[in-house]
Amino acid sequence: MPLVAALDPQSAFVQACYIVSFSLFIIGIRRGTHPTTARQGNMIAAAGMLIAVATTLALKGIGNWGLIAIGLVAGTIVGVVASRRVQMTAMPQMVALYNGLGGGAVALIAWAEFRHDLALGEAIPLDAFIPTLFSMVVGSISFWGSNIAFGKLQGLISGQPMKIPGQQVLNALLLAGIVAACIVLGLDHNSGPSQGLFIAVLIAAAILGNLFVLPIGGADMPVVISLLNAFTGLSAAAAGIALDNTVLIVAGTLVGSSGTILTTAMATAMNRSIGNILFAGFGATPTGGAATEERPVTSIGAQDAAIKLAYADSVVIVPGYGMAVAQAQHAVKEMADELGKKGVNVNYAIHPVAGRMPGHMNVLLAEADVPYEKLKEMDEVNPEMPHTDVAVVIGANDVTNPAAKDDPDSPIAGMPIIEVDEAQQVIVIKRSLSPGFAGIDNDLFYHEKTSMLFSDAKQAAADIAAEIENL
Amino acid sequence: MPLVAALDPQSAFVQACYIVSFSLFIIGIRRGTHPTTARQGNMIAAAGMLIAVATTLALKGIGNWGLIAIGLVAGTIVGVVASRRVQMTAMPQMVALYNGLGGGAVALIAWAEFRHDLALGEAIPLDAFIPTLFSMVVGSISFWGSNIAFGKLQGLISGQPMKIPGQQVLNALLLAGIVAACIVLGLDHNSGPSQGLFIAVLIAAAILGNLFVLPIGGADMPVVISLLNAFTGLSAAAAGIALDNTVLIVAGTLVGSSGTILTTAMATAMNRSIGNILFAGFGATPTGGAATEERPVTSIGAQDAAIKLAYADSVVIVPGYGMAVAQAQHAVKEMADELGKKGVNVNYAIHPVAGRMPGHMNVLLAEADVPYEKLKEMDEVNPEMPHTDVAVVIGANDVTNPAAKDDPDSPIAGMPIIEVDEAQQVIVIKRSLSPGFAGIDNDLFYHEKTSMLFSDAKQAAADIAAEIENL
Amino acid sequence: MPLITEITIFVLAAFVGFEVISKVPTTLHTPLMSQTNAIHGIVLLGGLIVVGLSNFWLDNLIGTIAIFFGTINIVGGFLVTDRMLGMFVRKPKKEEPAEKKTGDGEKE
Amino acid sequence: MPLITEITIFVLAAFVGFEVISKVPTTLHTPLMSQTNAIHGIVLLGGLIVVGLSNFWLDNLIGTIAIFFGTINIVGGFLVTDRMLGMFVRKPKKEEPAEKKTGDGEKE
Ligand SMILES: NC(=O)c1ccc[n+]([C@@H]2O[C@H](COP(=O)([O-])OP(=O)(O)OC[C@H]3O[C@@H](n4cnc5c(N)ncnc54)[C@H](OP(=O)(O)O)[C@@H]3O)[C@@H](O)[C@H]2O)c1
Ligand SMILES: NC(=O)c1ccc[n+]([C@@H]2O[C@H](COP(=O)([O-])OP(=O)(O)OC[C@H]3O[C@@H](n4cnc5c(N)ncnc54)[C@H](OP(=O)(O)O)[C@@H]3O)[C@@H](O)[C@H]2O)c1
Repeated sequence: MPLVAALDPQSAFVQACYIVSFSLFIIGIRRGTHPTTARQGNMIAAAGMLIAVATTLALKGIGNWGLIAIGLVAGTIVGVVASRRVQMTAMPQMVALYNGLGGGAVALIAWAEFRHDLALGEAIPLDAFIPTLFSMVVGSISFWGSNIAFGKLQGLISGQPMKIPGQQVLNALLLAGIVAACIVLGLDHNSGPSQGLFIAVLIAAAILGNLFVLPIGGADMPVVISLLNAFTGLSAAAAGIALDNTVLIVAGTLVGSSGTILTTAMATAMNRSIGNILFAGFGATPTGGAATEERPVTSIGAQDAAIKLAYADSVVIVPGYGMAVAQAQHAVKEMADELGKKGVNVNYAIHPVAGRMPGHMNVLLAEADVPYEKLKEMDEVNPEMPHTDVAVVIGANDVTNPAAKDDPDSPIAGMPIIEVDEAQQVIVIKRSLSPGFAGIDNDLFYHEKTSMLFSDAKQAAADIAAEIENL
Repeated sequence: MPLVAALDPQSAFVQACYIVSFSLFIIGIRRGTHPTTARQGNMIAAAGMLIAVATTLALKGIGNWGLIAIGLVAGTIVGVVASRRVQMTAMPQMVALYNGLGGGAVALIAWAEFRHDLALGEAIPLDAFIPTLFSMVVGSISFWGSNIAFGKLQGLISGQPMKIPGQQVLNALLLAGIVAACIVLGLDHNSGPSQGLFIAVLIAAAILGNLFVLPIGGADMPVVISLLNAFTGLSAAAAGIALDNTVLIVAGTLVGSSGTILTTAMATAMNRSIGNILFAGFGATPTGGAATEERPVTSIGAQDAAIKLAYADSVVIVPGYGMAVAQAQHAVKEMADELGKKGVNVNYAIHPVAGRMPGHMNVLLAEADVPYEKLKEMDEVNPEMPHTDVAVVIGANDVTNPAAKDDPDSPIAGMPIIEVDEAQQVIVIKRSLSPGFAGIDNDLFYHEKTSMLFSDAKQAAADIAAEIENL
Repeated sequence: MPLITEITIFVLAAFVGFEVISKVPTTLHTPLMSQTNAIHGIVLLGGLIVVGLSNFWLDNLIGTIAIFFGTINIVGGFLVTDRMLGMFVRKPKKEEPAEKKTGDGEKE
Repeated sequence: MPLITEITIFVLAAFVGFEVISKVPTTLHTPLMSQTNAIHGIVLLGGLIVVGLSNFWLDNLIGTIAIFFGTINIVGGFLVTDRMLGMFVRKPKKEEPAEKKTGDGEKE
């Protein structure tokens, strides 16, 4: 290689590069607080990454350029292709997969680090060994857990919670075993801890990662992924401690905080505790089996819906998970455009947990070029509801369910909702009367001011748009 | 001493105590973001301080308990007495004085540290020597500058900008001399740098601190103090680097950030640059000499004012520096109470730079027990102004001057103001037509809907309250 | 570096993380997740050190896989975040979307 | 501790400081100033070390003055901040102010 600088890892210059690098990460995330600066922020963070990688490549003694090049080039190709190809609706899966890769890399590095320490033949200092064990265990859990989450979201594995009797006990025993084995390894730290035991722990952590996520319902995967994201971050920080690498410590900790905050935010918005999400097997993806369908509903066709909408003054669109499934965002935007041409004031009401990821709807609607100012938050839109002529619910369900306000025994009781039942009229677009993520019936559908348009969201939006144009 | 634990300064235990200590500082300041948690936050920060001090007292080799006790006891007595006696209106002075003490302590410690290094007779490592020099110079500037600021605010020194011809050049030369001497000291770092030169630098920095603040007008002192606060913080952080003390580094840096942010916030709220404040000699305290007094004004007595106010539906009180000078906050509160009894809705509009410190009015009104919710910020109150029956301006001037909006050549052009000229009627309480801090005339006084009540603020508020009661 | 110093850095970084990230609005949480995914690709550094300094086939294998994973994370993560965030920004150059926007945006 | 590590800590602390302090509302800026005054009284630690470890009169004198200054800062700063902040909190125990409040507060 032409440019081998041979820097000492603990030299002030290398450390200074790492300081610049993590500062750029912080500034990058900081700029992510507003849509207009977020893209620039992302580039700043990427620049920080470039500096960190370049510095490391210039360290003294780094060789094996062939293998490094293979890893970097292959990774870049996969990364570029994947990022181009992925659908915006597939973001949750993508995040899960990437998170798993990160966790896997951490676990592998911990293993290699352990082998390196063993090879030195000396006592392994505990202040490096403990973080190594931690990053190995947590990274491995994160890898396997994220992959299961990916499988569930992608439909490779059933989204149903898979329960084995005594599940919780088994997990607890497994965790206890891992901790015990780590203690044994730690006690042996100056007389050559057994590599066999180490690999056994790696495998046990892998099993735990699987068992931990399998019993959680597919719809709860975003919370799980976010939690595993925090795990990956913390394991990276631990690896940084083991490797004496400040930028790893800081970057890992930032990711850890991010995962923690997002997990908490999602749980709060769903009015559930994290424990309930992880251990209650609640988030079953709806089986499609309808609930009590005896009560009468008002059904409506695309043409009537078009008339109602075109003669309204103000319309609020409430998108939900169904819009993501149907990939209906472009059709919805076109429908709104047609309404705009008729002089109707159209806004979008975005519930914080609509869809399956925080900010899911925002990303999809942004993809369809809906202006940012049109996306109203729940708190902003609810007071306006009584003055809204028509609320159009597109593939949303739980986030509009009045039971959250009215029925203290409902599983979603206390979750704040978009109060479409306060609007003058409501049109609900979904394929059937079947429940959403929470698996409960929605009184909204049987309300006298509600008309149901039973159809796929994309189809329905396109039909309505065409009808409006023909009016 | 009975309890001498003898801890190694670099031991993990001591470091852990310091981590706890600075974490408590951060949490303490964090809780200071809301009035209801701020007091608790202050106690948390104080607990952090206690831990840091206790840990340090338990370090190995610490002796000389008699002197330490003298310093601690004497300091505590002065601190307790001063904090009990000080008037809320005297806060700016108090902050200046305390800031000076901090800077002075840093400079003294740097000097002692230098003497200690000299006494060792070895080469002084540059990575301790440079921070020592920095903290000595900056601490000394901060000490003397803050004392001058204190003197100006307390009226011990004239508030007028004292200008010497060639001032700026002199300061620049002095600064260059200090830097040059520090470089000489640094170059000598392994052959025993001269203590004489060191003391000369200490003195030069003292002179620079004086010359730097003397030419700045008394009214600009809050900005200067805040800037010097940042200086003190940074010098403390530098001392921490020299002494290898993490809690000093973190605490000093926190104070440095705080000072920087407050300085910038004040400058922004006044729509002036920091350079302009420091070097333009702008902030002359008003001499009381009136401006163009030819234009007619409507004058009014306490009784008429009381009638106007008592029959209004909504009244907004706009306090300013004059209320602080007159210590009128309690009288104003009583006036508002009387109005409340008559069913008038009274609010207070607080401009961000009303008075002479950020948050100055809030502290005074809180002292008078005005409920927090009644204090409205500028952005909140301005849209309500057209629906306000009477705006009562009490000892405020610049922050209500319409010239900021209307006259692009005005020295305060662009400064956001409280738009009392949009209210239905305006009553201005001040002693004369003389200008405020910015030294410019205020068209508001000559406006047809303005009535001037020429009186001391406290007297006027008390008179109005009495009149309302008699109505 | 002593462990306690690394813990100092960890604690401070955690404070920074919590403060900064709690300012990110829900709207941008999905891009945030994928950006943090990219950032924890920083473990790539560990892989580089492992492979760069070792000569045994197993270590090389482990390390190369780690590099591969880490690079996918970084490259894929930043690019996909960029793609997402690009959608939040108005695109004045493309003619067609600008046309469309009139219908939805300007008729209020 | 190597200088560069201390700079690492400084940089992180600066990020924390800027994030945390920019959240403090103007209303509380005066108490904030006096609280930070108290916090930089932390230089007291330097004074303790100087006096605690020295035996020469001049160092003792310098150090004792520094301890004296630092203690005033800490004690006075925290107490005065507490006094100020106490004013922002409603005082339900005192009868008189509670009485008064009705006049101003409740009659809207
Ligand atoms: N956003 C997050 O971060 C997050 C994370 C975890 C969990 N969650 C949970 O997810 C739920 C989100 O609520 P939501 O109202 O958005 O969704 P939802 O309650 O899950 O309901 C989605 C609805 O969309 C309909 N649908 C499915 N495919 C469709 C298609 N192709 N065309 C039209 N409609 C279709 C379904 O009804 P049909 O089958 O009748 O069509 C279903 O009732 C909440 O309960 C929330 O707690 C959210
Ligand atoms: N708050 C900060 O952080 C800060 C910092 C630095 C500078 N400043 C500057 O300070 C100014 C603050 O504006 P402001 O409107 O509050 O005050 P101001 O413009 O300085 O005006 C104060 C007025 O109060 C009157 N006054 C003085 N003593 C009085 C008494 N005993 N009774 C009644 N009235 C009395 C004076 O008029 P008479 O002499 O006629 O009575 C004077 O015109 C701004 O220009 C701001 O930029 C503020």
